[in-house]
Amino acid sequence: MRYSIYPGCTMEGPALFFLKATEAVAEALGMHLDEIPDWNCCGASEVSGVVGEFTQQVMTARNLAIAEAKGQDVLVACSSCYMNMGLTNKHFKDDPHFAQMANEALAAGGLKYNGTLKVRQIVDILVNDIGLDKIKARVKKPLTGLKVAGYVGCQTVRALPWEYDDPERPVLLDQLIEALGATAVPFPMKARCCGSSHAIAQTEIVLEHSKEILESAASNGASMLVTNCPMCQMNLDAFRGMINQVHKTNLTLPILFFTQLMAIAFDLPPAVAGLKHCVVSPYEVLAPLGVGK
Amino acid sequence: MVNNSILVVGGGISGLTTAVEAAEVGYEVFLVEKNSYLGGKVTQINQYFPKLCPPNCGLEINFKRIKSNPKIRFYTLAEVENISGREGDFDVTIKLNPRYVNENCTACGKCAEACPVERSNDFNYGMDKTKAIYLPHEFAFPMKYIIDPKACAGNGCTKCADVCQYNAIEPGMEAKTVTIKVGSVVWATGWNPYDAAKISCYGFGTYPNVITNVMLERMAAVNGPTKGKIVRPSDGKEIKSIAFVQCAGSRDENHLHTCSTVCCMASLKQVTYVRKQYPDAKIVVYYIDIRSRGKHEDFYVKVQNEANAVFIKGKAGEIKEDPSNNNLIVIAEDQTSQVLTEEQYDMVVLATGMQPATAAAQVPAEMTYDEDGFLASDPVTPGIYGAGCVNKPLDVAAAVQDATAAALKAIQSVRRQNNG
Amino acid sequence: MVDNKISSAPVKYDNSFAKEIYALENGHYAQICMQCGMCAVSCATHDIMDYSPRRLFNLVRVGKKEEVMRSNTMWMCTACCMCKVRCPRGIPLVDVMHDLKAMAIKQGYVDYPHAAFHQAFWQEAFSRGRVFEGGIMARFILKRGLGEIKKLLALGMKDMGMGMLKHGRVPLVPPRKIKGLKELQQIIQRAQALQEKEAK
Amino acid sequence: MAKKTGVFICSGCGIGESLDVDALVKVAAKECKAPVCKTNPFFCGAEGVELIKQDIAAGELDCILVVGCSNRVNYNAFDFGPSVTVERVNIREQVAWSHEPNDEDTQAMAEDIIRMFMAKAKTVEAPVPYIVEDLSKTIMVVGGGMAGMTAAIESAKANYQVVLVEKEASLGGWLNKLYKLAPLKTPFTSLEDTNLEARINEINSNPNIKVYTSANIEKTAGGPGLFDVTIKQNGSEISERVGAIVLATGAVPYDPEKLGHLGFGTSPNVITQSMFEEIAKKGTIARPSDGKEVKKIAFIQCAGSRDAERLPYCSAACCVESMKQALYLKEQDSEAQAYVFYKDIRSSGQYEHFYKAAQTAGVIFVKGDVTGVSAGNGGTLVIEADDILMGEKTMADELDLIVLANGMVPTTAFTEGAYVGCGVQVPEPEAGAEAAAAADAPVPAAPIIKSNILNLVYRQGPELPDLKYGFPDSHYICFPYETRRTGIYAAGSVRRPMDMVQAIEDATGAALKAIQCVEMTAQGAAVHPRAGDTSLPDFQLNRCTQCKRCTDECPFGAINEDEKGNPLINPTRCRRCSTCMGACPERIISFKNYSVPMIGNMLKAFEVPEEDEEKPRILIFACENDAIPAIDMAGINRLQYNPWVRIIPVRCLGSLSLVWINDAMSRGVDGVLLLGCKHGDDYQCHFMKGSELAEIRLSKVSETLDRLGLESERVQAKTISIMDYEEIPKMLAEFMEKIEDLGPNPMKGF
Repeated sequence: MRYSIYPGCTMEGPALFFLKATEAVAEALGMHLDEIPDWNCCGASEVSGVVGEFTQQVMTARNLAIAEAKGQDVLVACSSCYMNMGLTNKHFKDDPHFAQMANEALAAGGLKYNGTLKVRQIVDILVNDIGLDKIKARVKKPLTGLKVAGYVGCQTVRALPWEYDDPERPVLLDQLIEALGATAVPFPMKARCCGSSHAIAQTEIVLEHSKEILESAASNGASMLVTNCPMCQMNLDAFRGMINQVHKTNLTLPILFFTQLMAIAFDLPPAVAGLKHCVVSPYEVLAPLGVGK
Repeated sequence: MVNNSILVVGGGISGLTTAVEAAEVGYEVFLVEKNSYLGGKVTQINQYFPKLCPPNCGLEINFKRIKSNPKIRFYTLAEVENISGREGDFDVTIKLNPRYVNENCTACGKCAEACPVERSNDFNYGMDKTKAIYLPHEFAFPMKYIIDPKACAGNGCTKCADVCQYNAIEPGMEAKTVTIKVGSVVWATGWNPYDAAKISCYGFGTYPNVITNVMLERMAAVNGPTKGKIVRPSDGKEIKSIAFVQCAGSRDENHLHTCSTVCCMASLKQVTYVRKQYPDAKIVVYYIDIRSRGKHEDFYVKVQNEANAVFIKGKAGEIKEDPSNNNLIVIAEDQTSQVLTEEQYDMVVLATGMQPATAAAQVPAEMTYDEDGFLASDPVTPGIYGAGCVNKPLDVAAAVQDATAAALKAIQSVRRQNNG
Repeated sequence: MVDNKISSAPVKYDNSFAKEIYALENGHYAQICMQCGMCAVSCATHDIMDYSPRRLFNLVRVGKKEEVMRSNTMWMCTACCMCKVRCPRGIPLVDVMHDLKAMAIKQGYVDYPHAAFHQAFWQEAFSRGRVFEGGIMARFILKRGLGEIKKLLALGMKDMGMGMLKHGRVPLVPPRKIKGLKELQQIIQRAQALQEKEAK
Repeated sequence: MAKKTGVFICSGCGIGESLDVDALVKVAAKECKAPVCKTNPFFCGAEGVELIKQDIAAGELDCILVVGCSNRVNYNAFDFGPSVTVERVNIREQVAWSHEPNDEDTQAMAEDIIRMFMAKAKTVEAPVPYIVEDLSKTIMVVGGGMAGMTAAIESAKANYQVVLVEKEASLGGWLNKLYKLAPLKTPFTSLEDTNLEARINEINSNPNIKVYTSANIEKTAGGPGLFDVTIKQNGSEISERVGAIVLATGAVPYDPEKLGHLGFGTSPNVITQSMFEEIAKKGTIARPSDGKEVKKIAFIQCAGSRDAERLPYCSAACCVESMKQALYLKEQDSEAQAYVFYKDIRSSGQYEHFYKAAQTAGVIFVKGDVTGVSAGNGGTLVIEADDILMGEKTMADELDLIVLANGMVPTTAFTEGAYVGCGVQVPEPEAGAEAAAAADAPVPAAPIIKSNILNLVYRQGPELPDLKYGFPDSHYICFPYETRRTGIYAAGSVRRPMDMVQAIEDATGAALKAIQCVEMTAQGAAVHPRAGDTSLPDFQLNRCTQCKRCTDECPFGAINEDEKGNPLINPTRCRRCSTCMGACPERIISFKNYSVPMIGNMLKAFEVPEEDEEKPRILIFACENDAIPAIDMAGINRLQYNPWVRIIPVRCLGSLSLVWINDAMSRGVDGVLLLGCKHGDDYQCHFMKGSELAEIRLSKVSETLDRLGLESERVQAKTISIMDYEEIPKMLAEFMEKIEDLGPNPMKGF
């Protein structure tokens, strides 16, 4: 199965190891990923607040226009990227006036998008294209006994509600966790916002929300969290020291990208899993499974 | 040859009305009902608003009218599979599902006593159980037992047949198909409560003490799962506080686009149920607009004055559960005070709206529907008319009016064919 | 922050501001709000917002421009989309908030640091085709001054940076500009022009 | 009429295990002398039915008692053609299942039931349908507005002749005033033309419809099938015989003069909804004061409606109407501003789409209470309000126009030009006044307002009885066309506040009911709720004392009076409730299949134990509509209750004759219990006041009882609903306790 992949800026920066793990896991499952050539920033949640939605979507559309040549479904992992790519794509399909205008703008760069692609979240692809059975079959080191809180966050399930999961009570990530042999721990904050890109402009929000999410996962018995959003991972992982300092807590739950967890279960080389990039050390939690540095 | 008979599909209050009204004008009527009994949704309602009278009272009269009128023939456990032909000359294929109990049944009840297995009681929305052979409810018309083949222990077990002195049990009964000829058709398959589990933020299906308005009707009914006592499903305890959440799915583009018209009055009515049983309970209604139209306003005023309920202008946005005691926390923006309120309740009732039955099961003929699945006003196939809640959300009185009007449309249809 | 106190003189309904808002790209959605309050409950940051989105739309309706433009409501939006998913009228509140932010920036209501952050992000994306955290930070601090750094340091941002560095998550060199940057910029400029034309 | 009654006693379903069936046979065959009496464990099965058939053939039976289960089970099993009367005698639910098996009291109960129904069988006769000569099947529609025109067209489309009477010079009614209509169909988002011309053309070109415009109804005499209507048109009188009537005279706007608090009268620019329609219809929407084009408008909802001092009800249509009118202005000038001040937006059902459409067009909705309307600059107006969602005092100024959504008042609510629907005391109707004057007959009658519409020549008043606020609506939810004047059906906004879509449906439904009424009348059959009943009351007028109780109490106004005060029955108006029978102190009214002697014989048939047996006997008269099914349900649920009761089903407690109480008491019965429907505001009786009348009659008998040395507590009335079956054992136990306290009836043994 071939997909075009849109990594997005974060996955070539602070979440590069998410991309690496994802690529390795994809390969292990027989997927072939083609990175969209010379892709550009999707605009995240910021650009439309400065220059408007149309301009932001046109910017995103450049990536779709480039990807259209391959005609493959576009795999997106980052939540903001998925939201922007997905919404833009939907807009192209649903609104002919928008499509015409956007193409007029794209023409300034010599591009055109016919709206033929599908934009897919990676979780959607893994569960619905690859299938849980195939993933289960690939597991070499079942994560038995590991209690994992699947933290879905917001935009991946809510940007295009019901596209592949319940926007408020998502279940697919938990199914993936269970497929790896781990126990998916239900917790009410599963789809709560972490504070997102307020990390810089309004850091308190991120610290507060992240704390609540971590506490919720911990109090429901989780020993770790996994997520599929680079922003969430960063807020819950890299900001942990600040969280504990400001809120006088001692929250030690590690947070991994779910493809890292897959890499472990698939028994891929440690470098692929990229555990060393996690600021909050996961080694203690993973020790019973024989995962070491 | 023009056929003068009328087919009415759906034996709820609308279909019953169309059938009886047309037959009393003198037309031959076939009434087709998918359940094993006639009466439809109103049989599950405890009391009608605003009179607070029992629906079985009016149903008894309608059943009497059917019993005494040879022009009406009805089929239960029946579904219309196909309609072909044209106005004045329709061929209709009806599938008759097996009851596994034949006409010998005297409703003596010996079989149910003997039956060793239980099934979830759909009549009470799964809040209690019946035996696998059961009487759907005590007012069931026709009054015959039925076997749920999914629950029946089957093969080896012959306990019910063993005790039946009337040879009424027929495990080998099979579905049959009959074809009838009719001149016109009235489609009156009614509505279903909107699936509250689809409203993720309310936690129905996850939190045991979040129930729907139709479930509360059963709970309040003397022949319901709790014999009329309104209690918490999680622990059967009496309630000290209860919230009614209006527009749970209605007036919502993510769910039902229309206003379901009945839920405001239904909740006001249910407030009176609760108040009667719990003089001191806290009762709160969360609403966007209270739509007690026309003379129903009197009832709203009465409930405001007498039932001591709090009305919060603000749609309930989210329901959370305290897992330690299964209490519920309803969060809403109280728009008169402009603040977010978080109140705890023992139980929450979702005023789920009406989804037309045609949203899931369309008429097997060419028809048009609106975005919610209601039949559009102008019929596409001449001779086929909607009646009741497949046309639009209606309360009982309005559904009966609509169904009476549909009877005339069906009569006009066959008359027109006779003329022309 | 905005003064929430109720004044004694009656507030006069003034439609001119509402017209301005309804003319925005997604602003027209605000007029179909039926004032149910679902957004207020759904919002991840409602507790620190001056007004819930519903109240904000109500203020727009009434015509209280200063209250709306100076409120923090749109800046607090994290684009988590919960309100958008739940709004019974199908209002894409996130996008309306984006419009309000853009309008605020355009009209100089830029007191909140978020305005600077948004601008920094935009400039980074426009000038490179991709964004680099370091670049955004630099632009942000440039706009807001060193005070922001002090604030962040007080919260322990330094350790956070060190942690990132230690775990190999901070690329020291910014990624290269994209190859088709010029084309991208041309596309963006054309889009801006079209967008302005459309607004009229 | 000589009768051969066969008794078939079923021993199945636990009857045989609980009762001595042979002893029952003895009662039927020996004591009651039934020519045929058989038992079988399964009479409702094919073989059982065959047995009965053979006996019918052999013994030429013309009456069959099937003694077994309730007729709700296998109701259609025993059909032996029209020449054989079948009576189901219930000893399954009412005896075997609800009392101790093989107990002498249980056995006695079953035996008595057989005795009672044998007695009934002896008296009952087959009714003879009343076939009307010169019956008209024409439908008269009164009122030529949307509802009236719809009723006329729809009736005509079903091939019925129609007479349409309109008081104005042209048809259309309210539609004449309207610029456009709110949407009538999917997707419910855009305005529609009234299409008035086309609608009128359709009527005028339909040969089945005869139209009288500028016409009033002078009087309406007769009854269904035989209504003789005198129509006055242009000074001349025309007579029409019609079969049934649809009353569709609509509503009128609430008097804006009473809306001074909302500024009406202070400026010509404060107008009503209908005034706004006129303006919109003329073309440009401009200020009445100076013709300046309107740029800013405000609508004030619930102007008069939902106001305890004005119209307590909601007028149902105004929210959608104001949306529509605001869109008129938006249509003229999309930049114009429209504010709607509301309490609750009641765009119910699919009009939710229209609400959104109005918002999308820029109409601004303000939930607020208007506190004042005053003059502003340059001829403009100012509204001050408490904006609830702002939590502040607000003000809308520079308004060119204020439209008051002033609600609707039914045309039936007027007498001599004055509205009497509410807020004002409804004048005591004549019937009620007279009745009150006759000290012993205080009949609570529904108020009838003299609204000069139908001018019925009815003893009980000239118009339809009012339900509330002047609306002659049905009192029933499941039977919204159940009328208190047989053959006359109200439809549209005269019946209850409603919008156009509802009025169209309602009118179509009413047309069906009118058609149905003439068809059933043609067969001599009653209409709902005793649909198909062909019995009629016979009056032995030579014994009539002109007490007028029957004419007063008939819930349907079926009985008129001649000059001497003798009752004149209009058979086609009769609904066979038998209230007259119970009302008559001389017992001169009876039905072939239901009469005072028939019940009298039943209550004389059961055995009354001697005092020393210490078994009090209680007689229950139970309404067959609600109480009998409830008693059935008690049996189906195997609830156990006192076996010393004997139950006689009655058509309605309104048929209760006091002589039955007398007879029972003089036989030594220890107590009598009446079980009837709930009465009061939310009454349940389909004959309006049956149980209430019975209680009133009872209050009269108690004095007599006291005089005879009998405690009046021995006779009691209770109300019961079909769902109250759980209460029955307790209710009977309490009554039994009371009777035991009182001791045996001293008349025993006399």
